Amino acid sequence: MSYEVTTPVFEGPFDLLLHLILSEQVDIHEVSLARIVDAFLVELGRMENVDLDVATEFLLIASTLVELKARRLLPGREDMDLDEELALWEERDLLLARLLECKTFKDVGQVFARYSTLADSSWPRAAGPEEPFASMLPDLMDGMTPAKLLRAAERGLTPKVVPKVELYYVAAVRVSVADALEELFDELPRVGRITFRRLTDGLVDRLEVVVRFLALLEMYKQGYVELEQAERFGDIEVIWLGAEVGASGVSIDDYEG
Amino acid sequence: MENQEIEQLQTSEPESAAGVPEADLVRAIEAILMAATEPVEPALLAQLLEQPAATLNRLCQRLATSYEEEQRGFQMVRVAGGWRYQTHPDMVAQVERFVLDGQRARLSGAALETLAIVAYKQPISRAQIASIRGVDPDGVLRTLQSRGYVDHIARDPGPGQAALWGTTVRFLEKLGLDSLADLPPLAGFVPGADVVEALEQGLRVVPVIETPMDNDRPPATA
Amino acid sequence: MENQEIEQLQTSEPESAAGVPEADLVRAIEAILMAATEPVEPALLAQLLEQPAATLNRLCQRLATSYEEEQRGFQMVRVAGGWRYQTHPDMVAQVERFVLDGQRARLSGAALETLAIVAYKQPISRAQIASIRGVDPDGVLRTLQSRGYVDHIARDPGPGQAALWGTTVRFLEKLGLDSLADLPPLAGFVPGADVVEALEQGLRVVPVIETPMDNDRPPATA
Repeated sequence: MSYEVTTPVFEGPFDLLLHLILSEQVDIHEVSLARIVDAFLVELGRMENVDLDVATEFLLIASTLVELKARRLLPGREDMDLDEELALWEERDLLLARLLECKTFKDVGQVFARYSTLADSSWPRAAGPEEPFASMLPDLMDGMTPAKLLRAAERGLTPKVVPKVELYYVAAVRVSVADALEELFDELPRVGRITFRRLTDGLVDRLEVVVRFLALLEMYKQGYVELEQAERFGDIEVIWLGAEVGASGVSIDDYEG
Repeated sequence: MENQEIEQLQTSEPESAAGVPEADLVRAIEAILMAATEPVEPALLAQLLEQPAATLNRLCQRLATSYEEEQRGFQMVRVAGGWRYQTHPDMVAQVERFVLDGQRARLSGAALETLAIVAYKQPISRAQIASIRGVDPDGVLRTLQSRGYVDHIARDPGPGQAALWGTTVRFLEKLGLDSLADLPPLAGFVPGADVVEALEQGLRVVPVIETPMDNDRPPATA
Repeated sequence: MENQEIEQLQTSEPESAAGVPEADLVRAIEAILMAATEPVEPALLAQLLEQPAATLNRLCQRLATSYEEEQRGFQMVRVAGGWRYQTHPDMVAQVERFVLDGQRARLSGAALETLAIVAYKQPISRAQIASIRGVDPDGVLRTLQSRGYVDHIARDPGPGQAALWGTTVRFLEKLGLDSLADLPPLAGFVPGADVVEALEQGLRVVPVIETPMDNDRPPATA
């Protein structure tokens, strides 16, 4: 796997927004979903392992962007009244304030990185006292029994849930947005309305979940579905809007690789 | 807490409280720190050597400076509230070759950012962190907690009794800080006018007239 | 990284093999010995610093003498064929006091679990422990090693030559066991196949178990 390092790793929707706005001076209105999808897959390739957090964060990035795009489209509508417009401005200021706060801590994080790099270039004295002092130390194993050790081993060897997928494993999963689209065009008309969580219930691999979400975004963009999220981090509701056009009418590149 | 002692000029043998020559105290500090495996607080040194903490801190300070001036391969630093010996950063290449498992665990960008938020805003709830970062912080918090850099330090007195997060002693050690007071002031990190302007531009509410074609989707609701 | 300033100990700035100023070598020796938890053999120093062993032994000798002359609270001595820092015998009373009064005495939950994993899975690499525990085990291993319960007992024959950890004789003594075979069997505890597979996948180094019981080494601090 060799990918050109073209984009930084996005740590969240604010991160991505900051990147888009500050590094590239791209207007949100012109951000193409396809471009973000591409960037994401490149990111995915660059990552040494993909964990659940990353996948989840990406879903949030995408949904936030969708929300923003939807917002941006609103003022163009004729039925927009003054209250709605003011509310929109308020939303915007709030988002601006949050982006600024996020940027502030992002910069602090870089200072922390410098601190820890410096701290990591020193090793603390760790030898402890030599004999005869060493044997004077209060013994940490006082009261330890083989049975207690066994219980500790059982605790220690019970795997903590640390989702971690090696890269070769990810590469082995052959999923494409086009395939996911086909499935969705089959499934959604039958169910009509479904949460994203349920829609991806049967999927084992996180990459599949992500790809399915990308497909949904594409459908949203083209007006086949509506996406609703009642609250931040809440369930995403997928609503089938009906189709005059079939799956064959959808043009989409295979985003793989 | 202030140092009431008069800094003695180093002409003759200076003595501190209880008539112990300072040179002996310095030797004792060197011996104790050599045997220690954790930073040793001045208060503990004071108790062990029966001298005011301020005296010992002054002596430690002087000793640390002298090692630096003598260009030792080690240094004496104040970390996480105490003094300790450590290898000099200049010697990183040589020590890395020697130390088994010399690779240190590096913190990801997400971890550093979350750590920054917790460090400055503690005690802080998970929800507050989520709101600042714009992403669910649970995974990162779990990692940081398992590495011992953050922990629950309190509970929100409000209805939910949410756990509140704060940084630990290991966090200070990881960053090489003596205390939270050593963190740089947050005010210095507030984005400049250019950044604010760029963000405002990027978040213009009025749509760009030239590109009305992006909404080739039907109206949101039928 | 380099420090070309004149080392006070020397008059002119002598250089040794490969043109490295002796002052730099002395600094490196200081750093390595400060990081070491066991005596370091001159041959190892020679290899690390790419200098003849004789040169390094001479420099070590001189450094040790200088510490003595400067009446440091620590000394550099040759023990068991290697050099190490230790506390100066003059400071025995102060160090004793520190060891008895100043040290915390409790095996943390994390330390206990790590110790148990090492006991049952030895020889085991740091990376494998990290993978099982999901956290960086360095600090805990350092503590356990400084207490003489675990030690490096082998090296992974694979590319990285990672140090492999095992328990010590002292560990067995503390448990009142004759050998590792007397540990209560883990048999009743069988993680599911999926779990084992996931763990295996996470492991980067699979050690070849050719020296399974090589822990008749002295404890680290002996």
